[in-house]
Amino acid sequence: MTEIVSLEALAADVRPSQSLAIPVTGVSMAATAALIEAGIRDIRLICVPISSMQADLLIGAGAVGAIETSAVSLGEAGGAPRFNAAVRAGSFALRDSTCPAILAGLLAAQKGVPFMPIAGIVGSDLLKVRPDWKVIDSPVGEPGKVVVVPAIAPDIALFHAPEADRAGNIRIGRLRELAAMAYAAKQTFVTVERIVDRNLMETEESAAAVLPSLYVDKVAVAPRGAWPLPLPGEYPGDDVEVARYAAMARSEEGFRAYLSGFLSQRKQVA
Amino acid sequence: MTEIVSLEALAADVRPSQSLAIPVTGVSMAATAALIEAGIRDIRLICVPISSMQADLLIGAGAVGAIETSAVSLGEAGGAPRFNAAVRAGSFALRDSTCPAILAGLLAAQKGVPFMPIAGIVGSDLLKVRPDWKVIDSPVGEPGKVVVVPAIAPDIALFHAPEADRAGNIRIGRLRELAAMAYAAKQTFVTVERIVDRNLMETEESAAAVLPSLYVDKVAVAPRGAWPLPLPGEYPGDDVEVARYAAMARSEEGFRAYLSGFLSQRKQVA
Amino acid sequence: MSGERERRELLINVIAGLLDGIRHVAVGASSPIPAAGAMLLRARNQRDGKPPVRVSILGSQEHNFFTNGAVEVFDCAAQGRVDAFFLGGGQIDGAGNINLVGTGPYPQTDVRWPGSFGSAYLYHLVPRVILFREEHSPRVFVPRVDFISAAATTPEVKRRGGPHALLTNMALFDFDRERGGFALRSVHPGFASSDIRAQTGFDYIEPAKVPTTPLPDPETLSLLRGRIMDELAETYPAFARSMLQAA
Amino acid sequence: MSGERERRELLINVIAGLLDGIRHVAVGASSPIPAAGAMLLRARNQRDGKPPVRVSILGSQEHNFFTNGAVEVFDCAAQGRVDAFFLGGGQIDGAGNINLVGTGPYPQTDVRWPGSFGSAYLYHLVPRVILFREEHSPRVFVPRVDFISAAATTPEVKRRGGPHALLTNMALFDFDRERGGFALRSVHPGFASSDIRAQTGFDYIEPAKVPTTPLPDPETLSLLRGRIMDELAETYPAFARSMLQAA
Repeated sequence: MTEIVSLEALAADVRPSQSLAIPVTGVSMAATAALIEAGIRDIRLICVPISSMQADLLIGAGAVGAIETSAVSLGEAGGAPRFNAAVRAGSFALRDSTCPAILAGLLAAQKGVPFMPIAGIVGSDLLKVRPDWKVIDSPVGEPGKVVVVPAIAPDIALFHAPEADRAGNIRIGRLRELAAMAYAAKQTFVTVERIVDRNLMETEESAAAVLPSLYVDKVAVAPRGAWPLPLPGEYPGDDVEVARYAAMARSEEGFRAYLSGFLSQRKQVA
Repeated sequence: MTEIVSLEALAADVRPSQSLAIPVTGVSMAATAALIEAGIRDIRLICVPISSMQADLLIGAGAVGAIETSAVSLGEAGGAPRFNAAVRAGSFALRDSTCPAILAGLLAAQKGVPFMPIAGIVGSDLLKVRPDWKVIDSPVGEPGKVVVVPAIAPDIALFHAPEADRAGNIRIGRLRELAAMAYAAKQTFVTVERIVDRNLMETEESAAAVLPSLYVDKVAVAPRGAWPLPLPGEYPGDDVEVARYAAMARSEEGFRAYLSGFLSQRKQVA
Repeated sequence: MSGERERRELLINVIAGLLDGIRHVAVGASSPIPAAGAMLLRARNQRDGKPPVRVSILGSQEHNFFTNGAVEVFDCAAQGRVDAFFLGGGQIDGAGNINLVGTGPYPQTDVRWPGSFGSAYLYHLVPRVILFREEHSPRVFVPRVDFISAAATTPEVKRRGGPHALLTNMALFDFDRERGGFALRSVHPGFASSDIRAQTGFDYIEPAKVPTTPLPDPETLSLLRGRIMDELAETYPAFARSMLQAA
Repeated sequence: MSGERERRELLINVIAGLLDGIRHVAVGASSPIPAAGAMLLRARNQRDGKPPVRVSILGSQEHNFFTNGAVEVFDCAAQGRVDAFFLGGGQIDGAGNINLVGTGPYPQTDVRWPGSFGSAYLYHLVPRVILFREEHSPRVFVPRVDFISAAATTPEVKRRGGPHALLTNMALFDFDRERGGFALRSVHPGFASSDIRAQTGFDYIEPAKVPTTPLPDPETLSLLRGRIMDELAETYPAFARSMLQAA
């Protein structure tokens, strides 16, 4: 059953060397700050299917031992400076992917099968750098090559959502990749803007927007928990802040200065 | 783009020998009556993943040339009399399945892959009667046998839902198997209780309950269109009526009498 | 057994016992007795401060914890999030295989039943599958089913799921997955172990002295006739009414 | 070309032309010029009573027709429901392959770009992929990419998708999937075909007389500066502001 805990308690239950699935929208920047505060090390990031400032911050803070991603980018603010520097330095194990392959890997875990077939990909050098992906002859239908990717079952899925109810049901709206992460993961930790007293599963319409508590292990309240990234239906992204990060994080020192400010700002909100 | 048409026009666009995917909840009994009225023949039913009175009526009316299903049953009202009789008589091509295999086949079509792996099933005689299903060695991970089933891409998905908006977006609530049918099908026909003026995609919460018009070809209004079956959030099933059907449909003559009454009743509603 | 109500109460009580220790049980839409057993365990655990039990009733709006459509219960089982489930069968054989399709040569079976539903899948994935079939006769319990909808044991593949027990109107059997067969655990009041042998078409192991299936204790009866009846009435009104009529 | 606004308007107009005939185009979140091209086609079709055009802008709430999460655009492409898409590339080679990963030996590339995103998949599945890269230089247009994020042609598998055209600040190329290479279609005003040859690191076919890329006609310009600018302002406010400043 879902436990409602403090942000610090939630972060404390992410252990070194665990794999952590993170989304591109519905990002828990609040938990990211708490993880860095707690001095987390050697986490294996799985970006679903890409990441922006969250992965870059964790990488810059030295928390990441491995990363599987289809891209790390700050979007309109440009490339991800700490990711790019770490790739060049070989600071972590890098598993380049393509968006639907990460989603297919999670789907395989959701369905308890060892692999998932996926269209396309043939001809890409990703097949050379991902020996865990295979090209097989389709066992059914017309003869033809099909790429298969192995299941991805993260130790922990971590995201931010607008609301939880008292039972631990989470309103995710149409960000169904957040549900896909939770189905596939062994544990799911969620930060929310607020906890509401009504039952989010009450009507057929409201239930459609919900990840059931069945999949949710820990919930912590974190107002504006996605800031400076957007939370659909709640607030837009703070593009000025992301651009400020992009500029400062170009150098190691600039990154350190940004990080220290970011951690104190997040503390003030909490 | 979605066309809003009459129930008769919708039914007229289902042609003989097409495959028709139908759900177990969100059943368009209104379109079923219209199809029978129009004298449809030789349809290939795909039950997602089982059917009750809808398949039995179509079978009894002589409309079904083939059926793929995990079960046909009237639930608490007992076995499906016309289905059972037709199986014994060998009146159609029968493809017995198991619920998650039908859903996996649709998922393969949704993802444009020729097959989908599925857990379990090994040891079942279904593998003997479904030569299109294969048992393969997993191409990734630990050695082990895995069942794969071919993609199911129905010509038409047909269901009933509470509401459509003017753009053809359909509120399906949490009956996401209706969306799965539409993703996999070449065309999707929907009957609805009503058409609303508001945009169902307006908020993140309301959008979560919606199948977008992108997947919807035809919509027709049919009040109480699922009757006597239930429509979640709208009305419960009419168990007395289903039991009456179950009793009458035991004989061919009883079925004919029921059908004629059913068709005139559906016409009065429309 | 003294009457219809008592017969059902015994079955519900046995089911609650078979489910002891689980966190999540899924129940089919037309399975009031299994649902009542699950509700009884939930109520007992709550009363005794034991871990909470989640009861998912497929097809119910009230007891539906799912939001991803028809596939979710199957995915959920594959993820190891469903601890127990119930299956029946037109035929059940001594190896624990079940037949939901029909008798005689396939496809034009002499008798046709609805079909395999999710059995071929869930039997592999749910750790505690309880076979529940009220009719106890050689017609149902056969040496070998005519069609294997779902196989009980498959040494050729790794699986976490399979049969845990078989409960009928007359007796309770355990299933031994290593051996691939049933063992009589207890006989319900009013029957002798020779009745079971006579009415069972497959072979099974039997202890030298066969215990009698225990009746529900007074505390359980008061839960069953109070809270559980109220909970059942929401989802299975006809069943709840018939329980009261049988009283 | 006379100025920044005119440069962008030309590109937007060319894109609308490349999209002509499609029903559904998906556009990446940070692609205002492709989005404007799609919006221009939509507005023109509406004006001329032609079939409606659906423009999905990934990451936008306003122009998001999807309700099944991040996977839906990929599934939708696999179903044949996405007719056109845009891809760029840190490197693009003469065979139409694109590199979104980096230069030099993998994994510790000399220059690292964000990553392959969905390119390896969508290039196979979307019939009309428009390669759009404003910088036209030998650094971008190389004989052979250092890393193939997505391959343009793969005779070993059946595919419906692949490159349709390549649009830059200087020229427009068609892609021939049979031959697996580019052909210069037109050169933008202010450039000569020799400029294109000098700035392109890969070989391509060139007609004897290379046409000039047409400028938007006055009706198109009025749509662009009116309705399209309003529509863009909702999703790309910074871009719309910069268009007005460039005017």
